[in-house]
Amino acid sequence: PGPVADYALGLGDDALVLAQRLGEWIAHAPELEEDVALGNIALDQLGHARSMLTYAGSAWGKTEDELAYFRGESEFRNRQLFERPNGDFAVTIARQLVASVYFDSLYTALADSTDPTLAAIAAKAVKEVDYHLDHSVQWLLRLGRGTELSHERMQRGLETIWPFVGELYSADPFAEGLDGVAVDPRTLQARFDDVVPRLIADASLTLPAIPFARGGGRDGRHSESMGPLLAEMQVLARAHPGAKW
Amino acid sequence: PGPVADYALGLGDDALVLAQRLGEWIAHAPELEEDVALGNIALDQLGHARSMLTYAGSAWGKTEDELAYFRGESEFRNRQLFERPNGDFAVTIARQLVASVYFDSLYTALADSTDPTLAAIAAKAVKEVDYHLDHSVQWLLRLGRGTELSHERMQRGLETIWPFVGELYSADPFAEGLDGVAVDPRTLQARFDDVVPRLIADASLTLPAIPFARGGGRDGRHSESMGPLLAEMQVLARAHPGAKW
Amino acid sequence: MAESTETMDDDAGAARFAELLANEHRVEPTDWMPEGYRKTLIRQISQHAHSEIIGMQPEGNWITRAPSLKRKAILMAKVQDEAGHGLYLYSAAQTLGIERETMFDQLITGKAKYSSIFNYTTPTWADMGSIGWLVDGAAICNQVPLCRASYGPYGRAMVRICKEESFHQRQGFEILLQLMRGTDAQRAMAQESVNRWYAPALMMFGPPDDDSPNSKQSMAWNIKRFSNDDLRQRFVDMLVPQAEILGITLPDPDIAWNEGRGHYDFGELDWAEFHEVLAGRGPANAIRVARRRTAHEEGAWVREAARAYADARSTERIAS
Amino acid sequence: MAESTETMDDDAGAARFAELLANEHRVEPTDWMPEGYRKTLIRQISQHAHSEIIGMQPEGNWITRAPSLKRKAILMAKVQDEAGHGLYLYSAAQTLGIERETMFDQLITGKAKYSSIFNYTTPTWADMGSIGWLVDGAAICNQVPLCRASYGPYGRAMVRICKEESFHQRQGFEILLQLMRGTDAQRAMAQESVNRWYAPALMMFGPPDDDSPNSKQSMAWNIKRFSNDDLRQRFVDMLVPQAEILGITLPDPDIAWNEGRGHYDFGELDWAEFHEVLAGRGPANAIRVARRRTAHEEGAWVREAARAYADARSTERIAS
Repeated sequence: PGPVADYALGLGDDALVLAQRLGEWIAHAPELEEDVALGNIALDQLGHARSMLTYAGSAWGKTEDELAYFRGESEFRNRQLFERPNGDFAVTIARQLVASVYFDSLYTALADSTDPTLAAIAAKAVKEVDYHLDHSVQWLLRLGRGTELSHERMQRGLETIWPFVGELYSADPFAEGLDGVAVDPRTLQARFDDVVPRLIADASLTLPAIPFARGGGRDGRHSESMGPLLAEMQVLARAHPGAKW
Repeated sequence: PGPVADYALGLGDDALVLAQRLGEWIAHAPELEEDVALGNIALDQLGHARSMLTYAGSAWGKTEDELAYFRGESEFRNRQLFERPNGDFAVTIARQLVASVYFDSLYTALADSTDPTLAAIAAKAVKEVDYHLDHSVQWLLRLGRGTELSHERMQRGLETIWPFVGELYSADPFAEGLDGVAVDPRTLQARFDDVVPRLIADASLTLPAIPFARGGGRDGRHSESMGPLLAEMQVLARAHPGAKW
Repeated sequence: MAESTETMDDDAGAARFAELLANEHRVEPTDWMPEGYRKTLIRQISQHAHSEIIGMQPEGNWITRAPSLKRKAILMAKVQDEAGHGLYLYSAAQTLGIERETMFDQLITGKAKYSSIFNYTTPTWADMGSIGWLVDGAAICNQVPLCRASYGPYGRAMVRICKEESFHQRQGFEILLQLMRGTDAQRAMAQESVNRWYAPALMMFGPPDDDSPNSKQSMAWNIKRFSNDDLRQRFVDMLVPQAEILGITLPDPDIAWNEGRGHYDFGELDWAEFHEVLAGRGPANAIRVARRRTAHEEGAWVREAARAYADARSTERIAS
Repeated sequence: MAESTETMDDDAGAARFAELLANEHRVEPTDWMPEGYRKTLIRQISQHAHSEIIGMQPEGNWITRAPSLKRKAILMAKVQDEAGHGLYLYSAAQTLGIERETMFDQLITGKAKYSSIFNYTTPTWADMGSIGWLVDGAAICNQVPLCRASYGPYGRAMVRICKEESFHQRQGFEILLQLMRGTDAQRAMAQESVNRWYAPALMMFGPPDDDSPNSKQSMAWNIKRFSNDDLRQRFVDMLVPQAEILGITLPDPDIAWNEGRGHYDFGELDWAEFHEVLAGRGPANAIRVARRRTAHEEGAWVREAARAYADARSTERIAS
């Protein structure tokens, strides 16, 4: 179970860190409906994270909380997109669009995994991610085609997030040797190329032409926003080692 | 030395927490000159904090770092003004204006303390605070009288900070019984009333009429911004208990 | 002419309204109702909505720091429920002829009231337990009778809200129970938190009956069903045995079973404190409204974009 | 008429310029200089300024988390010095007839280059040590000869900057020394950080000489004094004994004293990596410029207010 656990941990970290970022929006959203919507997405992501971390931890005799609260920055494997700061609402929507397209194709493929736990988690998650994708697409359209200001901010939002797209579709080192069990993210690229440029064009926006950042999240390399995110997330748990909540 | 140490700790925490907030501006300021200026003020405040914490700690056999990094939120005694988030530049200027007027009158009075250490720290600090006050006043004028937008934001900045003014000039529980050694902040109120309304009027702004918040910082009661501030400030030191840096 | 029609309608309406109340039936939006009844309801429902919205903040404060993933999920869901409650209550108030924007504007400009309890802060995780157990507990005591409020949309919203609130209260109790079964530091955290929240929670029922001028009319209109003091007594009677299960001490030395009354006696509350917070001098009054206002102002461009897009779409649809 | 005057001036100027260089004198802003010289200097000085400004970020990242108050103060002062260096370098470039706003605009629109080293990230505190020891160390090797650069304002700015940089380098060394004398975790943190920064620091001297097209002209103009490879060798020769004092291992198994050359040999560098980062695909390229641009855009209203106020004041003064 070792290799599958390693793979599941990476997916779990992606979802956990995104949930943490989305959680920062609560009571700050542009309207109450968005407090609810972003909260929903955060909750779903947190649910996916818990399933994956619990599964990963079961191989090592660790709980989801031991994994979430007692690893250091270099032990987190999430890809860097998910740790990007919220920025303004347009940046959050850009990040969520990219994340949702990715999760949608990932979980669709993973639902056919020969590993029954991964397949079950993915089958449940994909339905939720469909809703997240729809939410992002609706906002992409509204902001892209709304006002001059919103158009400009949505374009800037895409540009802010764009460098982190490449890493998502690069090889996952923990997927190697797990044919039929794990999904090679490179196989999902075609779907991104098929869907996203069209969505961006529909929203009267321009596909950014910006080089991709290096990435390395799966190997524990993170951007400088990760440290403060973890400091806040882990502070209470670490102040009471061994406590139950 | 106990009571004096308790008093010094409160003053040290005020300066430390303000320095921490100002430090968040670095590389984010509206112009490079302000990165330098806010950095200068932060450094001065940090210097005052270190002097006060070192002095307080000397009574208890504790270092400045043990006090700064290994106390919990309820053990911090800073008044709540200093922990207020930076907000936009106008909020920061409003906070700094209020802080500088307060420190200026406090250190002027404290320079006459019968406690030679406090007197020496204050005599050095007051010169630096003069510069901080001048910096805030200049920006108050520029923003208050600059453009319509800056006027509006500066007014809002004052209103955001105003509720935390009252606590500064309320009795300091640790100054009690230290006549001649400590400064009773209530004796400084007249100076505030003399200076601040005039400065605000000069900047074509309106003195806010907003009730004061309850305060309680000296007793360890803080606003909800304090927890995340400490989580970030203390995270590394706490991850390596007993280490030297 | 128009006037006399109205008067005729008024007379018929008033009779019908009185009959509805007498029979404990619901008043619906299309029914005639006295202006005072309408205004009282708008005030009460919108204040309740505002309280839900502002109430998101003290708990939202711990979402990023929740000490376990399970608790983080529960807390996120709870804060989200509060936003949902705010939304249905605004809808209920809208049936009385006030716009949501008007109400929200009253909130963020500081003109509207909301429950003072949310002007207290949450410095520790245990406050998530105390808010659930004490604040939601008090809210339920207040709200269960409101499920029978004479105004239909309000009563029905309250049925749904009460169901969720009682779930929240149980979660709060569980947070405290877990802390009380935990380490010394956790037990101390729980006790310290309950010490801070107990009296403010008791004050949530409002001032003593002698001092509560609007209560009588609200009771006549079948909006309010029990007096402030009755509700407060009911709450204390509920808390005492629960505190025993928790092993937590309620910070009132005067609590004692009164065999004669069949109720627990309890000490005087510090109403000066209540009025201080009500007057804006609580620990967080200055922050709560400002935060929501900032979120609203920073989100203005988003809402404008959504409106512009919707307008353009409807123009397209008409044109096509 | 105007043209022939210019030509006469050009000839006289060129002779005077050649003489200044030949005698190792400084060229001053009012002196005649070839357009290429001016352009090269503008490019080099503004890139250096940009590097100081962008270089604030990787270290600024640890100001709020510095593990002792003394280190926090040193780090704040250092990052502030970098802002100061940026400011004097912009001033030096301005003497060549370019506006600071133009340069800054080139920076935040991504048109201007800055040192690629600042596109690496600082995930650990030990990186504050590595940046001081390795990055500032390499900068000093590069910059000490620039104190003798033929262009006066640049050379003089470099004198001041070098003094502060060598102070910064010592501070970085001290951070690492303290870590190496500390706990196992601290030692591991120091070694891991040096492993990441060593090669990028060596690449700061630019590509190998064979591959560095602009170097020759810069050397002829007394701007550059040593070749990239010479400077790199000098740097390695300085590092090896310092690493021994630290007890840290430089991550290059080919490092060995070469008695014949009187220098340390060292391994090939991965220039593909260098070009990747230069092309924008480093760990933080996307973040650095965007952050400064965001700060600039969010601060626009502040700068506008300052201008409006200054304008109004000067009008007042004229009127009075």
